[in-house]
Amino acid sequence: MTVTSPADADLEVVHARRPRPRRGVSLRDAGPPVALVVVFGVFAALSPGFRTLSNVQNVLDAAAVLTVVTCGITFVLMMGSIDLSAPGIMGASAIAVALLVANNRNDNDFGLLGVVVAVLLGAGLGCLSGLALVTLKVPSFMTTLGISAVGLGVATLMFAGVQPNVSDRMLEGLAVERFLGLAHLTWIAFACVLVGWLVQRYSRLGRYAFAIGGAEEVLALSGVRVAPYKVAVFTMAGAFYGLAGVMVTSQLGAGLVQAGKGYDFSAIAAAVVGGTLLIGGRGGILHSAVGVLLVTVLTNGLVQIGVSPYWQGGVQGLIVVAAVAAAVIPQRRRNQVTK
Amino acid sequence: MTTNLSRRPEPRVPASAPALEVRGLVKHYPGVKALDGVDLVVRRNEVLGLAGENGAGKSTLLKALVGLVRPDAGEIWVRGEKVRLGSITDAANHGIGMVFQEQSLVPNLTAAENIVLGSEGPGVRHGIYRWNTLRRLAQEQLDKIGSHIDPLARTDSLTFADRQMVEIAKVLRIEERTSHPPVIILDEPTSVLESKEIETLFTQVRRLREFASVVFVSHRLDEVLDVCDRVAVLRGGRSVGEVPAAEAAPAELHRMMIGSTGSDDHYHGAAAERRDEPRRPRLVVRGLSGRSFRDVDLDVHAGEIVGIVGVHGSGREDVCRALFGAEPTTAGDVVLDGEKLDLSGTRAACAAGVGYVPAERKTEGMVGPMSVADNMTLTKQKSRCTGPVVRPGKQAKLVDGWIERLSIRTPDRGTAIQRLSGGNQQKVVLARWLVAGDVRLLLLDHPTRGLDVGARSEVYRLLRELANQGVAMVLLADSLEEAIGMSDRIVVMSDGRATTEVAAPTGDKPTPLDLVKEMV
Amino acid sequence: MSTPVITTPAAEAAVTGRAGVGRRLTSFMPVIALVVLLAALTVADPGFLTLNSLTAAARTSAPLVVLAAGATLVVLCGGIDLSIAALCSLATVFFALWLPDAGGLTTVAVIAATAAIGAVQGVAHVLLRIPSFIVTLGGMSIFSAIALVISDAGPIRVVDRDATHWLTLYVGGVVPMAFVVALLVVVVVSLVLRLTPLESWIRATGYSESAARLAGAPVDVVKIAAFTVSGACAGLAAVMLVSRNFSGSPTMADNLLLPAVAAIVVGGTAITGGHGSLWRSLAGALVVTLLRVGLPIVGVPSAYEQILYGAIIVAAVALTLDRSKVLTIK
Amino acid sequence: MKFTSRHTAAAIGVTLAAATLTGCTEEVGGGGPAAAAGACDPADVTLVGQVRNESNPYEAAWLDGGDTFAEQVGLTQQRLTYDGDSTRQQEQISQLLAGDTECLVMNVLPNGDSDTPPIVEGAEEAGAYLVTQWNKPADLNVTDYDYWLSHITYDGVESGRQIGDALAEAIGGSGGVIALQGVLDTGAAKDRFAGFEESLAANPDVELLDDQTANFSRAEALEVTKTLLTKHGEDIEGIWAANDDMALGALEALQQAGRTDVAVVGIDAVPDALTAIEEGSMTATVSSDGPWQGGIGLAIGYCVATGELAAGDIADEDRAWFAEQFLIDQDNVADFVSPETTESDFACDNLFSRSQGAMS
Repeated sequence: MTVTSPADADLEVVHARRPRPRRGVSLRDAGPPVALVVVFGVFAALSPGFRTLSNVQNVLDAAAVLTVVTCGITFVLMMGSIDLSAPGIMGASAIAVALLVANNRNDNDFGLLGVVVAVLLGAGLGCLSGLALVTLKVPSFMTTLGISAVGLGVATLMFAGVQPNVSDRMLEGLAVERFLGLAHLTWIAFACVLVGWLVQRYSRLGRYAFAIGGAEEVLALSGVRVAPYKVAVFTMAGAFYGLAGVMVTSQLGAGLVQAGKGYDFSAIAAAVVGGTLLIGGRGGILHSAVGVLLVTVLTNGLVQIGVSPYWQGGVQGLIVVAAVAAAVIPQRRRNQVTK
Repeated sequence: MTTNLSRRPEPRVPASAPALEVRGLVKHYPGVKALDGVDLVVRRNEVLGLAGENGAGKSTLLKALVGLVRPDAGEIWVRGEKVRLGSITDAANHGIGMVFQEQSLVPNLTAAENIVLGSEGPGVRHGIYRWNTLRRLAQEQLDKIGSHIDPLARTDSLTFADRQMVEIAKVLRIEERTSHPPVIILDEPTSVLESKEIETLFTQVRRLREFASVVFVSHRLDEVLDVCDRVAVLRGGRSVGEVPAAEAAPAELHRMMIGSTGSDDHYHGAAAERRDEPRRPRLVVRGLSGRSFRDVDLDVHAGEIVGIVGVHGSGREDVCRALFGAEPTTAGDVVLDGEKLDLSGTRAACAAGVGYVPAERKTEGMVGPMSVADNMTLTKQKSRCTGPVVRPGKQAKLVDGWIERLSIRTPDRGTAIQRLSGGNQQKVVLARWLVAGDVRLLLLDHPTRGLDVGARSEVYRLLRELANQGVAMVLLADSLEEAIGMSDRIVVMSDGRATTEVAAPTGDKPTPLDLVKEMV
Repeated sequence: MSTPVITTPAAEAAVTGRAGVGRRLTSFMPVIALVVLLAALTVADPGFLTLNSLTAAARTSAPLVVLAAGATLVVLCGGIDLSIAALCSLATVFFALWLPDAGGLTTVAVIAATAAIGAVQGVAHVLLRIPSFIVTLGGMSIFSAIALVISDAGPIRVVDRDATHWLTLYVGGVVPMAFVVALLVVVVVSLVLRLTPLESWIRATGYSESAARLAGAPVDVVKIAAFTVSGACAGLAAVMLVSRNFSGSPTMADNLLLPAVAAIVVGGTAITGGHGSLWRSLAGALVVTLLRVGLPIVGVPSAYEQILYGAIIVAAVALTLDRSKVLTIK
Repeated sequence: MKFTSRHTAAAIGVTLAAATLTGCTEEVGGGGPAAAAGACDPADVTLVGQVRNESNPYEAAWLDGGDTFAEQVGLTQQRLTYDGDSTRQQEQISQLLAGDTECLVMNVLPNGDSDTPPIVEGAEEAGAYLVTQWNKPADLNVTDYDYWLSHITYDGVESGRQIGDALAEAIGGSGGVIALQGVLDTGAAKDRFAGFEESLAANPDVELLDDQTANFSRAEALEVTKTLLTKHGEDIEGIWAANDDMALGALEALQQAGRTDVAVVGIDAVPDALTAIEEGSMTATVSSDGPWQGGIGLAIGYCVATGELAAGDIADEDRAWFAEQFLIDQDNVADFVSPETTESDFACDNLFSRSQGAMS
């Protein structure tokens, strides 16, 4: 999918009468942050419970896992691919880490090394979906769906009927101990956003992922072999999911096969709300981080103002659609292609 | 063979060896021999023109030169050294680079990144971008061609001409890979540029000659002769000769390309036949305004071809699209044959007998993977249906009829249109509006873009015939010459307004210079 | 009109052989995949290949076939419909709620309602120019919410079974009626497409929306229609589920989303649009059904079952996808 | 190609029409059941245990119990899981029933109340011996069926009340509590909460601050509890959870919030909960002995299938009954840490020994 349709090109040529080459962030990126501020303001006005400091901490803590998952998925979306493998990879890494650190199932006590292995397991599974994409030429929608099932299977195998409970102080501490009022996990999420942003801005991998979403064929014509970068992006996404699985295990104190349930679509929704569109070549980590906050604030706020839990999903769905509509309507053109 | 190209230089003297030499290059595709023993020499510090019709093997040859196509037989020598070019990177390492016909820039990266893409060198260390170095590298490239583009601007925010400059700056990066002067291939660099931009480009090409060899490919023979030192001609996958540009005339080149004498002035041939009687106005546009144009007035009579000329940004493309309902309007009245034309969408326009041939044939004009028959009957369902039901027999008869009438060369009507050559594709697109026999107004946005001389002639002839049958046409021509040759009247647009109207009856045509004066 | 004089004897790159054996083979790949899978299951458990067992599998597959068939239309137009499963769940609730009042008309009413809901999504997609992925992702959560609220988050028993009894019959004593209905949907929709300009419009929209629009194809109407049919199919699938489960529940079909999308892709329909067909989705749905029920029944442990499922759907897509018709693999 | 497809399509259409005209029948192949009296060779019996998933310790233990029984009679149990997906459960059952059903014994955990009727009817039609556990609509009577041998459950009202009382006692008879409900669509969740409400009525000083569903899930319970903790803060002195998984999720939330003063109760006696009770972080749970459940269902079916027990001889009060359960707190937790089933539990004359009476 090429982003700039010929009609686009024409449009730009027209604007070029007043040449205004753009360097950085454009105005259209301002929507999601503004929406975040507005939504936050509305909830703060409506609910006294919402505007407490402890609730803000709670929101940030609650956003931690989704943030890490979204960091991974953002790179995949930037390439114009899609990734549904988060539930499987998170499940596998959650069980793996629970079995590798001090636990009630075996005598392992690898501590941090266990965490690293679990993240590597995630990266390995992500790598598999990337490889299937570039070697078998199967769309990422299916390879990642398949890998998700494989991950769940691997997780169930390791689970073997007995829940592994974590007794590792370090891992448990991540969710419990706080620094500046926020759980360590939340700081890990911050670190992931920072790392993600650095990768996106300063690494060849990140820039190429962005370029692949923009015009994949051009990279090939410029002598760049695209396939390794695609595999690398899926691998990196897998590593992020692996880390997210570890974080869930830390929060729950136990390895659960279902650790990643539902994170695939919530992460995509968060990224899209933040402005990382599915066509690729747009958005980025910071956009997605804003999207995650927006979604989390919504979830929390709706509970705080007492919206029935049944309606919460629906309200979120509406807001996702509305957010995207608000973003695209100003740029609407006739004869525009919307997939 | 009219040349001595097949002479093998022996012994090899690297110092005087040509920059690039091709010997007996052969490439088969299933069912067709794209290259049938091509020989070519590119000397140092020269601009070599490459001419040939579509299907003559130009693009295959160019692809072979940059490693995108692996030839079945033949040799490629670079500066006296036989090479194997397995990939575009190989070619770049040997100092051969190409500016592709369709711009090959990543729209969402900065100009600097595009310039160094794939050969970042010191701009990227261990996979980490060093933006300052990167910008400096890009700046160096831009300085070479004297461009003042901000290297850190996003590419999609640049003008088309600027992007072409970025493209050239990018190709010049191959200098960094080799100590020798590079060979730069420009494939149809002018096909979407306006005349002023073309001038800038030519200046750059002449400048390139100072330190590089250039292979210049264009369908516009006058351009080729203008900028090149020498022109080599391909026909049917073979080299059929070469001429020094200074001595050659377009007619001679054309003859070599098609193998027989063709008319240099293919615009007028058919025009002479047309009945030149006054007709009633068919399209009346008053005060049409939209995003990029204001207060446009336009009259087109039945059987008349009105050309609109203007530089990029004049808004002429948008006027054209607006008349087809594909671009929103804010004000204005459009009347077609006395009835108000509904501009709300393309469906309404089609129903009213308006047809549109988009400039971007591949993405907007046709549905590539679908068959010739389906592409031809996509618009006018009545032509193939009884009630809501498609009658395959009826469709087949209709489509076969038009394939024959327009001499569309296709294995059969079920062939995917993307497998046809450009000219035949365009004929199918035109036929789409003709099958129902109810077209009253045709809007032609660069109908001959990317077509070779022969195909162009056929399209011109077809348009003339349609005009004689009373179809009104608005033409956005590929070149001023085309506009002058084809049009009965020419409207000049500038900055979104229709500024002047110039009559261009047969026998009293304005010159390009007259128009350029009005355009600026 | 006269024939143009100038003829150029240029080599035509277009002249290539007609559909060769290879291409024919690719178009039958979904069926081949189905047969191979069936053979593999039979090898694993010879008792699997019995009439009863195949009948049960056919009956089981019916709702999935219908869901996939509807969504295939949207995919052919280049979009995607993620709301089918949630809409189907909502429809089971509608059915259970309306049955006491509407009686025999309930089926029609439910299908009409879901068709209307599908149309609304289509209109939102077309008018607001929001990507279908987002519209239907939003729709998915909105429909789930509505279903939860109107059903009070619980299943609703369907006591009067007369309205759905016909779906539990067997045609000719062997073929489950639900499967016959599913087949009919596939056949009727396919025939309508083939016999009218709809097919070329849909394909043109899927392959190249802007070209289709500039050729005057009614792109917007076609897309809305695709979403409408997809919605109607979700309603029909819901009736099938109710006939099987004797109840409506706000989450009943939720887990059918990914299998339905998998069925479409396993059938070889390009997720990017244009290329594909309903019969491919039929074959794909049967493959997915066999995987869902067949693997555990022949005794594959649940952990390995998931791994196999993942591996097999990827392999199946690798087999069935006609790459000559799909330009970019994202 | 086009034309071939067209003709194929037409052919299919005609065939279908013809088939439709030939007429429809009620069912496929095979004869109906004669009577629910088994005369199967013990070696021919097929044992099937079906639960939601093996990634849940309680349900994994259930299947293991089934394996233990199967081993006891020299057979193997086919383990089926449907991932908490009602549709998939039905699909598996109908596929299973399409096979050889003559000596088929199924011990099934229906996903929700509404999933039970189609399973029961399918089994009845195919003549497969069925025992269901936990979920059953109240108005569906086991005695109306021949092959549905028994429905076993625990008195949810009783367990909900027991842990409710234990919770009240743990917080000293007064204070604010929150409740985490299970999947609302299940009888178990409803009964347990009803029992808790009874307990609340009996302890008027205990105030229910909030009740939310966490769908029997540990992860959801963690999130819900976190939010409720910020909402109600120090007011929360106790947490009532409809199962142990949610109780454990709540414990994590408490730990992350740095709260150690909140009493937590659950139901199911999963190993982690027992550990937590031993450690003192959790107050109480109620046993529901998964391994026994996994075995007993198969045992009932096996005894009938082999003719050792005539279906007609099962007393009506043993067709739908409450199994014995125990409140587990710190005092008696040691007795339950490793639940074991003995061979005699599954002897054909001892099948209903754990009955606490018929379901009302």
